Amino acid sequence: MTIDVRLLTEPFIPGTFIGPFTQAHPGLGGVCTFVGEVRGQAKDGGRVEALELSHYEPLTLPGMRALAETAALRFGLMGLLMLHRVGKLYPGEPIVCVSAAAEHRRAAIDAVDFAMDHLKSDSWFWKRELRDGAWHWIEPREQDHADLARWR
Amino acid sequence: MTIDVRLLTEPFIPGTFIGPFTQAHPGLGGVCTFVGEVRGQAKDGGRVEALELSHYEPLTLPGMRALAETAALRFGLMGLLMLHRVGKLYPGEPIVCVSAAAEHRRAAIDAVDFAMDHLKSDSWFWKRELRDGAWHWIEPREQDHADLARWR
Amino acid sequence: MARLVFLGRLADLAGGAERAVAPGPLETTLAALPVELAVALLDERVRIALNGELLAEPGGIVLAEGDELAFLPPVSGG
Amino acid sequence: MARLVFLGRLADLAGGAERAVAPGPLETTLAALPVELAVALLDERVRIALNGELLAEPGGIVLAEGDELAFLPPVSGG
Repeated sequence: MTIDVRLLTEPFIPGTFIGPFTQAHPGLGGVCTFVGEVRGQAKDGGRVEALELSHYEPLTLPGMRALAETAALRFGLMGLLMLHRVGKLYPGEPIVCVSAAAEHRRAAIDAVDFAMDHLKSDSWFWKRELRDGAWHWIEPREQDHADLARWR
Repeated sequence: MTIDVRLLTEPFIPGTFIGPFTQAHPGLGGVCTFVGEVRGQAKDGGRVEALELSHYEPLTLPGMRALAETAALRFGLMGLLMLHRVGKLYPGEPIVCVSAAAEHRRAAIDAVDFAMDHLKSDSWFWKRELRDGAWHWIEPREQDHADLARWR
Repeated sequence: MARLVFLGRLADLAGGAERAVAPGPLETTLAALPVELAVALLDERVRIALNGELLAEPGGIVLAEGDELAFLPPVSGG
Repeated sequence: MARLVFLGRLADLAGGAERAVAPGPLETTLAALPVELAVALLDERVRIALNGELLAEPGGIVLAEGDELAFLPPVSGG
Protein backbone atom coordinates (compact mmCIF):
# COMPACT_ATOMS: atom_id res chain seq x y z
CA MET A 1 0.00 0.00 0.00
CA THR A 2 1.50 3.31 -1.09
CA ILE A 3 0.71 6.77 0.21
CA ASP A 4 1.88 9.89 -1.59
CA VAL A 5 1.10 13.19 0.16
CA ARG A 6 2.43 16.53 -1.02
CA LEU A 7 2.07 20.25 -0.49
CA LEU A 8 2.64 22.02 -3.79
CA THR A 9 3.74 25.63 -4.07
CA GLU A 10 3.28 25.92 -7.86
CA PRO A 11 0.35 25.30 -10.24
CA PHE A 12 0.00 21.62 -11.15
CA ILE A 13 -1.75 19.47 -13.73
CA PRO A 14 -3.57 16.64 -11.92
CA GLY A 15 -3.19 14.23 -14.83
CA THR A 16 0.59 14.29 -14.53
CA PHE A 17 0.24 12.79 -11.05
CA ILE A 18 -2.81 10.56 -11.56
CA GLY A 19 -1.44 8.74 -14.60
CA PRO A 20 1.73 7.48 -12.87
CA PHE A 21 -0.22 6.82 -9.65
CA THR A 22 -2.65 4.55 -11.52
CA GLN A 23 0.19 2.82 -13.38
CA ALA A 24 1.91 2.11 -10.06
CA HIS A 25 -0.98 -0.11 -8.90
CA PRO A 26 -1.40 -3.04 -11.26
CA GLY A 27 -4.30 -5.27 -10.26
CA LEU A 28 -6.51 -2.42 -9.07
CA GLY A 29 -10.22 -2.58 -9.76
CA GLY A 30 -10.84 1.15 -9.74
CA VAL A 31 -9.42 4.58 -9.15
CA CYS A 32 -11.52 7.46 -7.88
CA THR A 33 -10.15 10.96 -8.15
CA PHE A 34 -11.42 14.29 -6.97
CA VAL A 35 -9.90 17.53 -8.21
CA GLY A 36 -11.01 20.80 -6.67
CA GLU A 37 -10.45 24.09 -8.42
CA VAL A 38 -10.45 27.67 -7.24
CA ARG A 39 -13.82 29.15 -8.04
CA GLY A 40 -14.04 32.65 -9.44
CA GLN A 41 -17.32 33.26 -7.66
CA ALA A 42 -17.39 34.08 -3.96
CA LYS A 43 -20.12 32.74 -1.63
CA ASP A 44 -21.74 36.18 -1.63
CA GLY A 45 -21.76 36.22 -5.43
CA GLY A 46 -18.81 38.59 -5.82
CA ARG A 47 -15.77 37.92 -7.97
CA VAL A 48 -12.73 36.22 -6.44
CA GLU A 49 -9.53 37.62 -7.92
CA ALA A 50 -7.18 35.32 -6.03
CA LEU A 51 -7.03 32.88 -3.14
CA GLU A 52 -4.13 32.58 -0.72
CA LEU A 53 -3.56 29.48 1.36
CA SER A 54 -1.27 29.55 4.33
CA HIS A 55 -0.26 26.53 6.36
CA TYR A 56 1.94 25.67 9.33
CA GLU A 57 4.73 23.46 8.15
CA PRO A 58 5.23 21.40 11.35
CA LEU A 59 1.55 20.42 11.48
CA THR A 60 0.01 20.62 8.02
CA LEU A 61 1.93 17.93 6.15
CA PRO A 62 2.09 15.48 9.11
CA GLY A 63 -1.66 16.01 9.56
CA MET A 64 -2.32 15.22 5.90
CA ARG A 65 -0.14 12.10 6.15
CA ALA A 66 -2.06 10.91 9.20
CA LEU A 67 -5.35 11.50 7.39
CA ALA A 68 -4.11 9.60 4.34
CA GLU A 69 -3.06 6.64 6.48
CA THR A 70 -6.38 6.62 8.30
CA ALA A 71 -8.30 6.65 5.01
CA ALA A 72 -6.10 3.96 3.46
CA LEU A 73 -6.58 1.64 6.43
CA ARG A 74 -10.28 2.37 6.90
CA PHE A 75 -11.14 1.63 3.28
CA GLY A 76 -8.49 -1.00 2.57
CA LEU A 77 -6.90 0.95 -0.26
CA MET A 78 -4.08 -0.15 -2.52
CA GLY A 79 -2.84 3.42 -2.77
CA LEU A 80 -3.73 7.01 -1.95
CA LEU A 81 -2.50 10.19 -3.58
CA MET A 82 -3.16 13.50 -1.81
CA LEU A 83 -1.99 16.81 -3.23
CA HIS A 84 -2.78 20.27 -1.86
CA ARG A 85 -1.69 23.64 -3.13
CA VAL A 86 -0.45 26.39 -0.84
CA GLY A 87 0.44 29.98 -1.67
CA LYS A 88 -1.40 32.27 -4.04
CA LEU A 89 -3.86 30.71 -6.49
CA TYR A 90 -6.07 32.08 -9.22
CA PRO A 91 -9.58 31.02 -10.36
CA GLY A 92 -9.51 27.84 -12.43
CA GLU A 93 -6.32 26.51 -10.85
CA PRO A 94 -6.45 23.09 -9.16
CA ILE A 95 -6.19 23.48 -5.40
CA VAL A 96 -6.59 19.88 -4.24
CA CYS A 97 -6.37 16.42 -5.76
CA VAL A 98 -7.16 13.16 -3.97
CA SER A 99 -6.95 9.86 -5.79
CA ALA A 100 -7.66 6.43 -4.28
CA ALA A 101 -6.87 3.07 -5.86
CA ALA A 102 -8.69 0.00 -4.60
CA GLU A 103 -9.79 -3.45 -5.63
CA HIS A 104 -13.43 -2.40 -5.57
CA ARG A 105 -15.10 0.84 -6.56
CA ARG A 106 -17.02 1.55 -3.35
CA ALA A 107 -13.80 1.64 -1.30
CA ALA A 108 -12.17 4.04 -3.77
CA ILE A 109 -15.16 6.39 -3.94
CA ASP A 110 -15.79 6.40 -0.18
CA ALA A 111 -12.12 6.99 0.59
CA VAL A 112 -12.07 10.08 -1.63
CA ASP A 113 -15.29 11.37 -0.03
CA PHE A 114 -13.85 10.79 3.47
CA ALA A 115 -10.49 12.34 2.66
CA MET A 116 -12.05 15.42 1.06
CA ASP A 117 -14.38 16.07 4.00
CA HIS A 118 -11.47 15.92 6.41
CA LEU A 119 -9.04 17.82 4.21
CA LYS A 120 -11.55 20.64 3.81
CA SER A 121 -12.66 20.97 7.40
CA ASP A 122 -10.04 19.43 9.60
CA SER A 123 -6.66 20.26 8.07
CA TRP A 124 -4.30 23.06 8.96
CA PHE A 125 -5.00 25.50 6.15
CA TRP A 126 -6.03 29.10 6.37
CA LYS A 127 -7.51 30.77 3.31
CA ARG A 128 -8.19 34.30 2.31
CA GLU A 129 -9.83 35.63 -0.82
CA LEU A 130 -8.96 38.76 -2.74
CA ARG A 131 -12.24 40.50 -3.57
CA ASP A 132 -12.52 44.08 -4.85
CA GLY A 133 -8.85 44.56 -4.13
CA ALA A 134 -9.07 43.58 -0.45
CA TRP A 135 -8.20 40.32 1.31
CA HIS A 136 -10.92 38.55 3.30
CA TRP A 137 -10.29 35.56 5.57
CA ILE A 138 -12.56 32.57 5.01
CA GLU A 139 -14.29 31.36 8.16
CA PRO A 140 -15.31 27.79 9.03
CA ARG A 141 -18.79 26.86 7.80
CA GLU A 142 -21.59 25.05 9.61
CA GLN A 143 -21.65 22.58 6.73
CA ASP A 144 -18.11 21.50 7.61
CA HIS A 145 -19.22 20.04 10.92
CA ALA A 146 -22.05 18.18 9.23
CA ASP A 147 -19.60 16.82 6.67
CA LEU A 148 -17.31 15.44 9.35
CA ALA A 149 -20.16 14.04 11.41
CA ARG A 150 -21.01 11.69 8.53
CA TRP A 151 -17.92 9.62 9.33
CA ARG A 152 -18.26 9.26 13.11
CA MET B 1 -24.93 21.48 -18.88
CA THR B 2 -23.11 19.06 -21.17
CA ILE B 3 -23.45 15.30 -21.34
CA ASP B 4 -20.97 13.15 -23.24
CA VAL B 5 -21.77 9.42 -23.38
CA ARG B 6 -19.83 6.96 -25.51
CA LEU B 7 -19.37 3.27 -26.14
CA LEU B 8 -15.75 2.63 -27.08
CA THR B 9 -14.59 -0.38 -29.06
CA GLU B 10 -10.85 0.21 -28.61
CA PRO B 11 -8.57 0.66 -25.57
CA PHE B 12 -8.61 4.24 -24.27
CA ILE B 13 -6.59 6.48 -21.96
CA PRO B 14 -8.99 8.18 -19.51
CA GLY B 15 -6.82 11.29 -19.18
CA THR B 16 -7.27 12.11 -22.85
CA PHE B 17 -11.01 12.51 -22.21
CA ILE B 18 -10.94 13.94 -18.67
CA GLY B 19 -8.55 16.78 -19.46
CA PRO B 20 -10.69 18.31 -22.23
CA PHE B 21 -13.87 17.57 -20.23
CA THR B 22 -12.54 19.56 -17.27
CA GLN B 23 -11.33 22.38 -19.52
CA ALA B 24 -14.79 22.63 -21.04
CA HIS B 25 -16.36 23.65 -17.72
CA PRO B 26 -14.79 26.88 -16.49
CA GLY B 27 -16.16 27.94 -13.12
CA LEU B 28 -16.49 24.42 -11.78
CA GLY B 29 -15.68 23.79 -8.14
CA GLY B 30 -14.72 20.16 -8.50
CA VAL B 31 -14.48 17.18 -10.78
CA CYS B 32 -14.87 13.64 -9.53
CA THR B 33 -13.77 10.81 -11.77
CA PHE B 34 -13.98 7.06 -11.45
CA VAL B 35 -12.03 4.77 -13.72
CA GLY B 36 -12.62 1.03 -13.51
CA GLU B 37 -10.11 -1.43 -14.88
CA VAL B 38 -10.33 -5.09 -15.83
CA ARG B 39 -9.00 -7.13 -12.93
CA GLY B 40 -6.73 -10.07 -13.59
CA GLN B 41 -8.14 -11.93 -10.64
CA ALA B 42 -11.50 -13.69 -10.86
CA LYS B 43 -13.95 -13.77 -7.94
CA ASP B 44 -13.00 -17.41 -7.27
CA GLY B 45 -9.31 -16.42 -7.16
CA GLY B 46 -8.46 -17.78 -10.62
CA ARG B 47 -6.71 -15.78 -13.31
CA VAL B 48 -8.78 -13.84 -15.86
CA GLU B 49 -7.14 -13.94 -19.28
CA ALA B 50 -9.67 -11.69 -20.99
CA LEU B 51 -13.09 -10.14 -20.57
CA GLU B 52 -15.65 -9.76 -23.33
CA LEU B 53 -18.48 -7.26 -23.13
CA SER B 54 -21.43 -7.52 -25.42
CA HIS B 55 -24.22 -5.00 -25.65
CA TYR B 56 -27.40 -4.42 -27.60
CA GLU B 57 -26.98 -1.33 -29.72
CA PRO B 58 -30.62 -0.13 -29.72
CA LEU B 59 -30.84 -0.19 -25.91
CA THR B 60 -27.37 0.15 -24.41
CA LEU B 61 -26.36 3.63 -25.52
CA PRO B 62 -29.85 5.19 -25.10
CA GLY B 63 -29.95 3.61 -21.62
CA MET B 64 -26.61 5.16 -20.71
CA ARG B 65 -27.76 8.54 -22.01
CA ALA B 66 -30.92 8.37 -19.92
CA LEU B 67 -28.85 7.44 -16.85
CA ALA B 68 -26.47 10.33 -17.49
CA GLU B 69 -29.35 12.78 -17.78
CA THR B 70 -30.94 11.48 -14.61
CA ALA B 71 -27.67 11.84 -12.69
CA ALA B 72 -26.96 15.31 -14.10
CA LEU B 73 -30.41 16.56 -13.09
CA ARG B 74 -30.50 14.82 -9.71
CA PHE B 75 -27.14 16.23 -8.61
CA GLY B 76 -27.26 19.55 -10.46
CA LEU B 77 -24.11 18.88 -12.47
CA MET B 78 -22.35 21.22 -14.85
CA GLY B 79 -21.27 18.27 -16.96
CA LEU B 80 -21.08 14.49 -17.07
CA LEU B 81 -18.74 12.28 -19.06
CA MET B 82 -19.57 8.57 -19.31
CA LEU B 83 -17.40 6.15 -21.27
CA HIS B 84 -17.79 2.38 -21.44
CA ARG B 85 -15.75 -0.16 -23.33
CA VAL B 86 -17.30 -3.01 -25.28
CA GLY B 87 -15.60 -5.89 -27.05
CA LYS B 88 -12.64 -7.89 -25.83
CA LEU B 89 -10.57 -6.43 -22.99
CA TYR B 90 -7.47 -7.55 -21.14
CA PRO B 91 -6.50 -7.16 -17.47
CA GLY B 92 -5.32 -3.64 -16.66
CA GLU B 93 -7.34 -1.99 -19.43
CA PRO B 94 -9.85 0.71 -18.46
CA ILE B 95 -13.40 -0.56 -18.88
CA VAL B 96 -15.42 2.39 -17.59
CA CYS B 97 -14.86 6.06 -16.88
CA VAL B 98 -17.38 8.43 -15.30
CA SER B 99 -16.47 12.03 -14.61
CA ALA B 100 -18.79 14.64 -13.07
CA ALA B 101 -18.16 18.37 -12.92
CA ALA B 102 -20.08 20.44 -10.38
CA GLU B 103 -19.92 23.64 -8.41
CA HIS B 104 -19.51 21.71 -5.17
CA ARG B 105 -17.66 18.53 -4.39
CA ARG B 106 -20.47 16.55 -2.78
CA ALA B 107 -22.58 16.73 -5.94
CA ALA B 108 -19.67 15.58 -8.10
CA ILE B 109 -18.75 12.66 -5.82
CA ASP B 110 -22.35 11.51 -5.29
CA ALA B 111 -23.12 11.69 -8.99
CA VAL B 112 -20.20 9.40 -9.81
CA ASP B 113 -21.24 6.98 -7.07
CA PHE B 114 -24.84 6.97 -8.38
CA ALA B 115 -23.82 6.59 -12.01
CA MET B 116 -21.41 3.74 -11.28
CA ASP B 117 -23.97 1.77 -9.25
CA HIS B 118 -26.47 2.04 -12.08
CA LEU B 119 -23.98 1.45 -14.87
CA LYS B 120 -22.73 -1.70 -13.18
CA SER B 121 -26.05 -3.24 -12.26
CA ASP B 122 -28.69 -1.73 -14.42
CA SER B 123 -27.16 -1.24 -17.87
CA TRP B 124 -27.43 -3.48 -20.90
CA PHE B 125 -24.06 -5.18 -20.80
CA TRP B 126 -23.29 -8.86 -20.76
CA LYS B 127 -19.84 -9.99 -19.68
CA ARG B 128 -17.92 -13.19 -19.94
CA GLU B 129 -14.47 -14.03 -18.64
CA LEU B 130 -11.86 -16.21 -20.24
CA ARG B 131 -10.44 -18.46 -17.52
CA ASP B 132 -8.28 -21.53 -18.14
CA GLY B 133 -9.02 -21.21 -21.82
CA ALA B 134 -12.82 -21.33 -21.42
CA TRP B 135 -15.40 -18.52 -21.47
CA HIS B 136 -17.66 -18.11 -18.43
CA TRP B 137 -20.64 -15.75 -18.30
CA ILE B 138 -20.76 -13.41 -15.32
CA GLU B 139 -24.04 -13.56 -13.39
CA PRO B 140 -25.75 -10.72 -11.52
CA ARG B 141 -24.65 -10.42 -7.89
CA GLU B 142 -26.74 -9.94 -4.76
CA GLN B 143 -24.60 -6.88 -3.99
CA ASP B 144 -25.90 -5.20 -7.15
CA HIS B 145 -29.42 -4.98 -5.75
CA ALA B 146 -28.11 -3.54 -2.50
CA ASP B 147 -26.10 -0.97 -4.47
CA LEU B 148 -29.17 0.21 -6.37
CA ALA B 149 -31.38 0.24 -3.28
CA ARG B 150 -29.14 2.97 -1.80
CA TRP B 151 -30.60 5.46 -4.27
CA ARG B 152 -34.31 4.74 -3.88
CA MET C 1 -37.90 -12.60 -42.96
CA ALA C 2 -37.70 -11.40 -39.33
CA ARG C 3 -34.76 -11.71 -36.95
CA LEU C 4 -34.35 -13.07 -33.45
CA VAL C 5 -31.38 -11.60 -31.53
CA PHE C 6 -29.89 -13.45 -28.58
CA LEU C 7 -27.83 -11.65 -25.94
CA GLY C 8 -25.43 -12.98 -23.33
CA ARG C 9 -25.57 -16.69 -22.62
CA LEU C 10 -28.67 -17.05 -24.81
CA ALA C 11 -26.37 -16.60 -27.82
CA ASP C 12 -24.39 -19.65 -26.68
CA LEU C 13 -27.59 -21.69 -26.33
CA ALA C 14 -28.83 -20.52 -29.72
CA GLY C 15 -25.52 -21.28 -31.38
CA GLY C 16 -25.23 -17.67 -32.61
CA ALA C 17 -26.19 -14.08 -31.90
CA GLU C 18 -28.99 -13.99 -34.47
CA ARG C 19 -31.39 -16.25 -36.31
CA ALA C 20 -33.57 -15.42 -39.31
CA VAL C 21 -37.13 -16.64 -38.90
CA ALA C 22 -40.32 -16.48 -40.94
CA PRO C 23 -42.81 -13.74 -40.03
CA GLY C 24 -45.80 -14.87 -38.00
CA PRO C 25 -46.92 -15.43 -34.41
CA LEU C 26 -44.02 -15.74 -31.94
CA GLU C 27 -45.55 -18.91 -30.50
CA THR C 28 -45.15 -20.61 -33.87
CA THR C 29 -41.54 -19.42 -34.16
CA LEU C 30 -40.64 -20.63 -30.68
CA ALA C 31 -42.29 -24.01 -31.26
CA ALA C 32 -39.87 -24.58 -34.14
CA LEU C 33 -36.78 -23.92 -31.96
CA PRO C 34 -34.91 -26.54 -29.92
CA VAL C 35 -36.87 -27.07 -26.72
CA GLU C 36 -33.99 -26.10 -24.42
CA LEU C 37 -33.58 -22.78 -26.23
CA ALA C 38 -37.33 -22.04 -26.29
CA VAL C 39 -37.57 -22.68 -22.54
CA ALA C 40 -34.60 -20.37 -21.86
CA LEU C 41 -36.12 -17.61 -24.01
CA LEU C 42 -39.37 -17.80 -22.07
CA ASP C 43 -37.65 -17.54 -18.67
CA GLU C 44 -39.46 -14.79 -16.78
CA ARG C 45 -36.18 -12.95 -16.14
CA VAL C 46 -35.55 -12.59 -19.88
CA ARG C 47 -36.72 -9.22 -21.21
CA ILE C 48 -37.89 -8.83 -24.79
CA ALA C 49 -37.39 -5.86 -27.10
CA LEU C 50 -39.18 -5.45 -30.42
CA ASN C 51 -37.31 -3.21 -32.85
CA GLY C 52 -35.32 -1.69 -29.99
CA GLU C 53 -38.30 -1.05 -27.69
CA LEU C 54 -38.64 -3.05 -24.49
CA LEU C 55 -41.98 -4.80 -24.21
CA ALA C 56 -43.82 -4.65 -20.91
CA GLU C 57 -45.93 -7.65 -21.83
CA PRO C 58 -44.41 -10.27 -24.14
CA GLY C 59 -47.67 -12.03 -24.97
CA GLY C 60 -49.33 -11.96 -28.38
CA ILE C 61 -46.33 -10.94 -30.48
CA VAL C 62 -46.70 -11.39 -34.22
CA LEU C 63 -43.47 -10.85 -36.15
CA ALA C 64 -43.73 -8.81 -39.35
CA GLU C 65 -41.29 -8.76 -42.25
CA GLY C 66 -38.07 -6.98 -41.12
CA ASP C 67 -38.89 -7.07 -37.40
CA GLU C 68 -36.05 -7.54 -34.91
CA LEU C 69 -36.96 -9.30 -31.68
CA ALA C 70 -34.22 -9.32 -29.01
CA PHE C 71 -34.05 -11.61 -25.98
CA LEU C 72 -32.18 -9.97 -23.09
CA PRO C 73 -31.18 -12.13 -20.11
CA PRO C 74 -30.25 -10.49 -16.78
CA VAL C 75 -27.20 -8.22 -17.16
CA SER C 76 -23.93 -9.26 -15.60
CA GLY C 77 -23.63 -6.73 -12.82
CA GLY C 78 -20.65 -5.28 -11.02
CA MET D 1 15.17 34.48 22.02
CA ALA D 2 11.97 32.49 21.40
CA ARG D 3 9.43 32.93 18.60
CA LEU D 4 5.69 33.39 18.47
CA VAL D 5 4.07 32.30 15.16
CA PHE D 6 0.68 33.67 14.13
CA LEU D 7 -1.51 31.85 11.63
CA GLY D 8 -4.48 33.04 9.60
CA ARG D 9 -6.12 36.26 10.69
CA LEU D 10 -3.93 36.36 13.83
CA ALA D 11 -1.02 37.33 11.56
CA ASP D 12 -2.99 40.39 10.45
CA LEU D 13 -3.70 41.36 14.05
CA ALA D 14 -0.06 40.81 15.02
CA GLY D 15 1.20 42.81 12.07
CA GLY D 16 3.27 39.86 10.86
CA ALA D 17 3.56 36.08 10.82
CA GLU D 18 6.19 35.92 13.56
CA ARG D 19 7.50 37.85 16.50
CA ALA D 20 10.72 37.29 18.46
CA VAL D 21 10.17 37.40 22.23
CA ALA D 22 12.35 36.93 25.29
CA PRO D 23 12.28 33.48 26.95
CA GLY D 24 10.18 33.24 30.10
CA PRO D 25 6.60 32.55 31.22
CA LEU D 26 4.01 32.97 28.47
CA GLU D 27 1.89 35.13 30.75
CA THR D 28 4.69 37.69 30.88
CA THR D 29 5.09 37.59 27.10
CA LEU D 30 1.37 38.08 26.48
CA ALA D 31 1.16 40.93 28.96
CA ALA D 32 3.68 42.85 26.85
CA LEU D 33 1.59 42.46 23.66
CA PRO D 34 -1.14 44.87 22.47
CA VAL D 35 -4.28 44.01 24.43
CA GLU D 36 -6.37 43.27 21.34
CA LEU D 37 -3.79 40.75 20.11
CA ALA D 38 -3.37 39.11 23.52
CA VAL D 39 -7.15 38.69 23.83
CA ALA D 40 -7.35 37.15 20.36
CA LEU D 41 -4.52 34.71 21.13
CA LEU D 42 -6.28 33.54 24.28
CA ASP D 43 -9.59 32.86 22.47
CA GLU D 44 -10.62 29.35 23.44
CA ARG D 45 -10.93 28.33 19.77
CA VAL D 46 -7.25 29.14 19.16
CA ARG D 47 -5.04 26.03 19.42
CA ILE D 48 -1.43 26.31 20.55
CA ALA D 49 1.54 24.27 19.33
CA LEU D 50 4.93 24.29 21.04
CA ASN D 51 7.76 23.31 18.70
CA GLY D 52 5.31 21.67 16.32
CA GLU D 53 3.38 19.71 18.95
CA LEU D 54 -0.23 20.65 19.72
CA LEU D 55 -0.78 21.32 23.41
CA ALA D 56 -3.85 19.87 25.07
CA GLU D 57 -3.61 22.36 27.93
CA PRO D 58 -2.11 25.79 27.22
CA GLY D 59 -1.60 26.77 30.86
CA GLY D 60 1.79 27.15 32.51
CA ILE D 61 3.93 27.51 29.39
CA VAL D 62 7.45 28.80 29.95
CA LEU D 63 9.30 29.64 26.75
CA ALA D 64 12.92 28.48 26.55
CA GLU D 65 15.62 29.81 24.24
CA GLY D 66 14.83 28.73 20.63
CA ASP D 67 11.25 27.64 21.36
CA GLU D 68 8.59 28.21 18.69
CA LEU D 69 5.05 28.76 19.93
CA ALA D 70 2.35 28.81 17.24
CA PHE D 71 -1.18 30.20 17.59
CA LEU D 72 -3.63 28.42 15.29
CA PRO D 73 -7.11 29.92 14.83
CA PRO D 74 -9.95 27.78 13.42
CA VAL D 75 -9.14 26.56 9.91
CA SER D 76 -11.07 27.96 6.98
CA GLY D 77 -13.12 24.95 6.00
CA GLY D 78 -14.66 23.90 2.73
